[in-house]
Amino acid sequence: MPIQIIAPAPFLSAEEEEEEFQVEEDEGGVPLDLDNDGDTAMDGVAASKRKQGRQAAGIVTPGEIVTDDPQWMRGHGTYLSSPTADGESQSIVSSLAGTISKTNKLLSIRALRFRYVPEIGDLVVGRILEVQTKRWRVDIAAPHSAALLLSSINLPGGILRKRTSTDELQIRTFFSEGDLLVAEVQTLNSDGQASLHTRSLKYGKLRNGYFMTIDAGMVRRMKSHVLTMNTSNGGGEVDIYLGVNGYIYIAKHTTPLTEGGVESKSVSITRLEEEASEAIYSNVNEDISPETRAEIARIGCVLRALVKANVKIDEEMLNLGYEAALEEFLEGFDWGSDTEAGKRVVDLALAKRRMG
Amino acid sequence: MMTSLVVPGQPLGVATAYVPGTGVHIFNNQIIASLVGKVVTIPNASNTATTSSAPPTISVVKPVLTPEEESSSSTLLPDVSSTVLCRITRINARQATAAIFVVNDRIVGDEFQGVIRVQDVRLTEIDKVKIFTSFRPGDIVRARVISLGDQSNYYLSTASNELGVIMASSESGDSMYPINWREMKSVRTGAVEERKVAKPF
Amino acid sequence: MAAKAPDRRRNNPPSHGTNPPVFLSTSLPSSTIKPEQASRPPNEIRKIFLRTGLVSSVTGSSFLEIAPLKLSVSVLGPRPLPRTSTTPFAAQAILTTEVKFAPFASTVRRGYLRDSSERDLGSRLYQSLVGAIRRELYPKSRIEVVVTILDSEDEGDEVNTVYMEEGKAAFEPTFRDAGRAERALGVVLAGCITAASAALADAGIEMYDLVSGGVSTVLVDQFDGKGKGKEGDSEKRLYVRDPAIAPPEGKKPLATCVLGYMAARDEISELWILGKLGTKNGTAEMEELVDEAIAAARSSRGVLNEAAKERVQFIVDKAQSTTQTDDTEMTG
Amino acid sequence: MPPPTPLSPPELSYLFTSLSLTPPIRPDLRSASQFRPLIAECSFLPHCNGSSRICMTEAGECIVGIKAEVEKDATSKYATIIEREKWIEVSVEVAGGGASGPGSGVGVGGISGAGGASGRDEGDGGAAVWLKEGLLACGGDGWSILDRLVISKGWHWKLYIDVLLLTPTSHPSPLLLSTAVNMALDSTYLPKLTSPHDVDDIPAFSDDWAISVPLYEPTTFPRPPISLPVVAIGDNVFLDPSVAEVATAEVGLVVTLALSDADGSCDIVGVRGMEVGRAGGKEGDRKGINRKLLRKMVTTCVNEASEVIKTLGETTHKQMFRA
Repeated sequence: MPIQIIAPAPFLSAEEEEEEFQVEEDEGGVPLDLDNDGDTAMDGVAASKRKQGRQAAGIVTPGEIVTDDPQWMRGHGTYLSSPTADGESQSIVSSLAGTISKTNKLLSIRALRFRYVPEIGDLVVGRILEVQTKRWRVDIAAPHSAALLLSSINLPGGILRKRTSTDELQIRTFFSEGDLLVAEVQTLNSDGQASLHTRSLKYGKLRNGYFMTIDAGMVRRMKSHVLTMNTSNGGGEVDIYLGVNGYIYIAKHTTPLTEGGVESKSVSITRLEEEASEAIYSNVNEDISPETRAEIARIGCVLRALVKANVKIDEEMLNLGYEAALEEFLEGFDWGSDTEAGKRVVDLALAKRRMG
Repeated sequence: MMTSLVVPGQPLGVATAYVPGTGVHIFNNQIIASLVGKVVTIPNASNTATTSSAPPTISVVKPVLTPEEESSSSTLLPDVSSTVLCRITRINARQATAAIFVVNDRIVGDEFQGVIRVQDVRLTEIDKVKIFTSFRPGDIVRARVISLGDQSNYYLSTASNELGVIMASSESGDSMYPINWREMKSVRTGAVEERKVAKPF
Repeated sequence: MAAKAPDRRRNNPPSHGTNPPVFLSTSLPSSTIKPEQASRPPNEIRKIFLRTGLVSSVTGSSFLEIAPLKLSVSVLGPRPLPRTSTTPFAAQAILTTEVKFAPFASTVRRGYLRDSSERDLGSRLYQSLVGAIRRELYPKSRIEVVVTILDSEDEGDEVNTVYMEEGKAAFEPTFRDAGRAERALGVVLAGCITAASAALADAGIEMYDLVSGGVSTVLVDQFDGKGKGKEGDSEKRLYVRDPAIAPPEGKKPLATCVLGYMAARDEISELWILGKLGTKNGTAEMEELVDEAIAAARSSRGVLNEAAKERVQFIVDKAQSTTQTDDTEMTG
Repeated sequence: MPPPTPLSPPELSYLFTSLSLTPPIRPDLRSASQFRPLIAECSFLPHCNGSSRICMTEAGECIVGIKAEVEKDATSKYATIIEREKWIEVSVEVAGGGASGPGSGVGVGGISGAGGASGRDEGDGGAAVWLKEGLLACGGDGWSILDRLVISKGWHWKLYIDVLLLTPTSHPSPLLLSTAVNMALDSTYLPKLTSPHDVDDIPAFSDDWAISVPLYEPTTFPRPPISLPVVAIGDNVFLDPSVAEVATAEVGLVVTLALSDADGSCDIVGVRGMEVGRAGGKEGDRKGINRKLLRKMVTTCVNEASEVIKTLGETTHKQMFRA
């Protein structure tokens, strides 16, 4: 079957199936069912959510009264209704379409879909939009493009080197339009525009791999957003840069080499000078074996399947998904011809997580 | 002579027998012409007596009738380290904008826009340079391309003795002659104006 | 060197007017040139008249005539990119192509604004040329190819009218030649490709190969389709290179193929097939048609090579001749 | 014109190598001739004679509405081909796109080749020209869709095919458009004529939709055409290329095919060059299609086409009868 044509169906996702909507046309608003969420299947997903102090109670829309119980404090995505004449207490009203989440007594609404809003310290993957005299404009899927200053990158020859006017003239040799990079959000200006930096060997130009995008909200914030996975089928180690902004880069694992060719994980600041050679801005890929390429593609498919099933991505989920994909499908399996393939992998991965 | 003309796509010989020059490219291990013109082979004079190691350079050159014709139908683009002649069109404190009309002694069909940034005017004492005392709109300047720059500008430099203003008019509109490397004098009034003057040949 | 700001918005004509080109080789007065005769064998293309270097204010130019088609091509550039903030940095030359029928070029008057078929021809021409130009040699610049069609054979004539008989229902199946417009445009496009290659060569823009255009049409006997003998009709197929707009007597066109062909590399840079080609024998029917179009393109390549060399040859000869003459008709 | 954000050189080189391998590794692990799944529905716009909505994961969404209006023939005695071809009007509009009034179009999968147009007239009707070309070329012996539009003496249906694209890229896949138009045409019904055909009075129609006539009879051939994009990278040929694959590809074609008889064999009704990124290759690499590659590319399309058309047709009819 070369093509699959699917009839349109209402969108129901793995996670949301466990959070059945409770549509109540009650004047008093959607009741906050705080003690029991009506979901008797206390499975791993719901449990893990509870651990994180969040709880979903259906979807609210802008203008919908969330609660008029004065014990709650209003958080993001809500506002207080104007006081009524009879002096009743103000209600908390949603200003977003999304799910209710509560942290202690704080009520906030998490939007169902949203653009990435940069925060200081976020690891992001970005693409150069424009080269300017002393800086680059970088697409990071945020409302504003981010800025990367020439002074915020590692210059070839080392971090301690003085920036010269020659570097300005050669700005295009570091990054030019279309180039991908991994960076950290260094500062935010008043209108939310991010300024990035790549002044660490962890950051910089991306090569040896494949780029994909997912919805920004689908990547869980983690301790580290650069994962190294030991793949099967002779794929070797693969690096996954899970940008908080939903941009993802999957590449063959590379270890920064010191002068002597000795692998070194922790590079002292003084040695950075030699480390940051011209090679960090190279546009030439290393040799990547077909096995590695196949595993990179497989990881990409796992990520897509997870996102499609509305399962948030973190290291655990990705590893489980990859394991599930290996178990479910033998080598050479044609994902493209089986639209259920992704769903089966996700179901298997979720089952694995429930079992711990 | 009829046979010496080639057209794009025409094979000129195996790639190993020649060093590719201008107007040719390599396809399927063959040197292929990319221009209409004459084939020119220049033997590479090796510094040693045994010349066998250096195959000749092969190029295709489009002959031109007159320099005028060449200038009107030029495919010339400025490149890094090209020497250009340009006319200053605008100045501000940071840079002078110029229209490039000669590249490597050849007139270009369309003028290219370049900028001379304040730090590229002079080789030494860069901090003291002021654009207003170096260039004026209308000056003809010899400069060197230092970068292809951004989408609209080529970056130019006059930071060398032989680079700078070569022709200028005074404020009153008279032509001026250079009196030293930083001043020019009006022919008629004798008034002296400041410029970054190119060393006359 | 006057400080005149160049007008970058439009392509300017020469400032001093032009002399109409006089082609010495045309010995016949124009009135005696007959339109296409039907006697041309199907595997022969019409005679092509192609000259380069006629417009002095542009980098390269050419003029092509395949009776009755007349068109001129101007190549401008490489020239600076327009100075707008939205123009991105271009590591290689940006090619733009524009095909415009003069308002008087066809039976039915055309407007001054480009219509969709002209825009479509422009993008076909772009496809044909873009791969052949060594664009990476010309960073930060654009190369413009402007084609003006001065005269063309077109579909607006009486022959092409469907006569709806008085008193008879219009939906009676009437023979209509649906591919007619495409055949006409195909011949124009092939001419544009060949002429544009000549103009690019004249401009001295480096190319991997010259691209020549070729057209072919496959026809069957008009009353063939009535029976069911579909399998056997391959014998009756007639392939015509560089087809005239009116099909031969009693024949019905099935499909037309137009292509841009790089003969030295044996590569098709642009392919445009329209019509009906069966697939009972795989792609054999299509391949046969394509091969015919390639053969047509090969034939025009010969003319293209000569035209591309002509002006350079003139310069070479002139440089060699010790006797200086005032002969300037070929200077551009 | 390059896509708005070009891919980086390492990305292109990675894709180029992966896709030139034997067997190739496509980023979504599809096999070379596998299409991406489509979500499709038809006859969902009550004000239209025919409509469809197609959704592709990466390429976006496409809504087609077909409306037929009764129109008097331009001249009573003569109708030139040009006049008759005006009976069908195709317009393609990109939602949220810059210049997109009615009649303006969009460069679809490089069909129109936005690069060919100089900056001052963007948004050419390339896609509309291409879609209409396929429809008109898709005729049998003496049969054309135009004949189906004749109502009676002096009167015809004017068919407006309006395509609305919701797409994240400026170069959506030709497959998206072509499948949507195919489905919409296949679900188009015209009211049944109740007045005699041979009188040039204003025609009268039955208002009973149950006896309306399909524009394309399900049992007669040819069926509405479909256009399959195909690109080549190295020795490999890929159907339904993704945006990144188009950017990497060396050459591309859009092959338009129509089912010609009940056995499921197809006719080629059109082939067009497709603008691709040519970004994977280097100097001296392939610049065009040689004959061997052409055969491979078109054969791949021909082999898959009847299956695709049949699947699409079945989906349409299933949904028609459900409604």
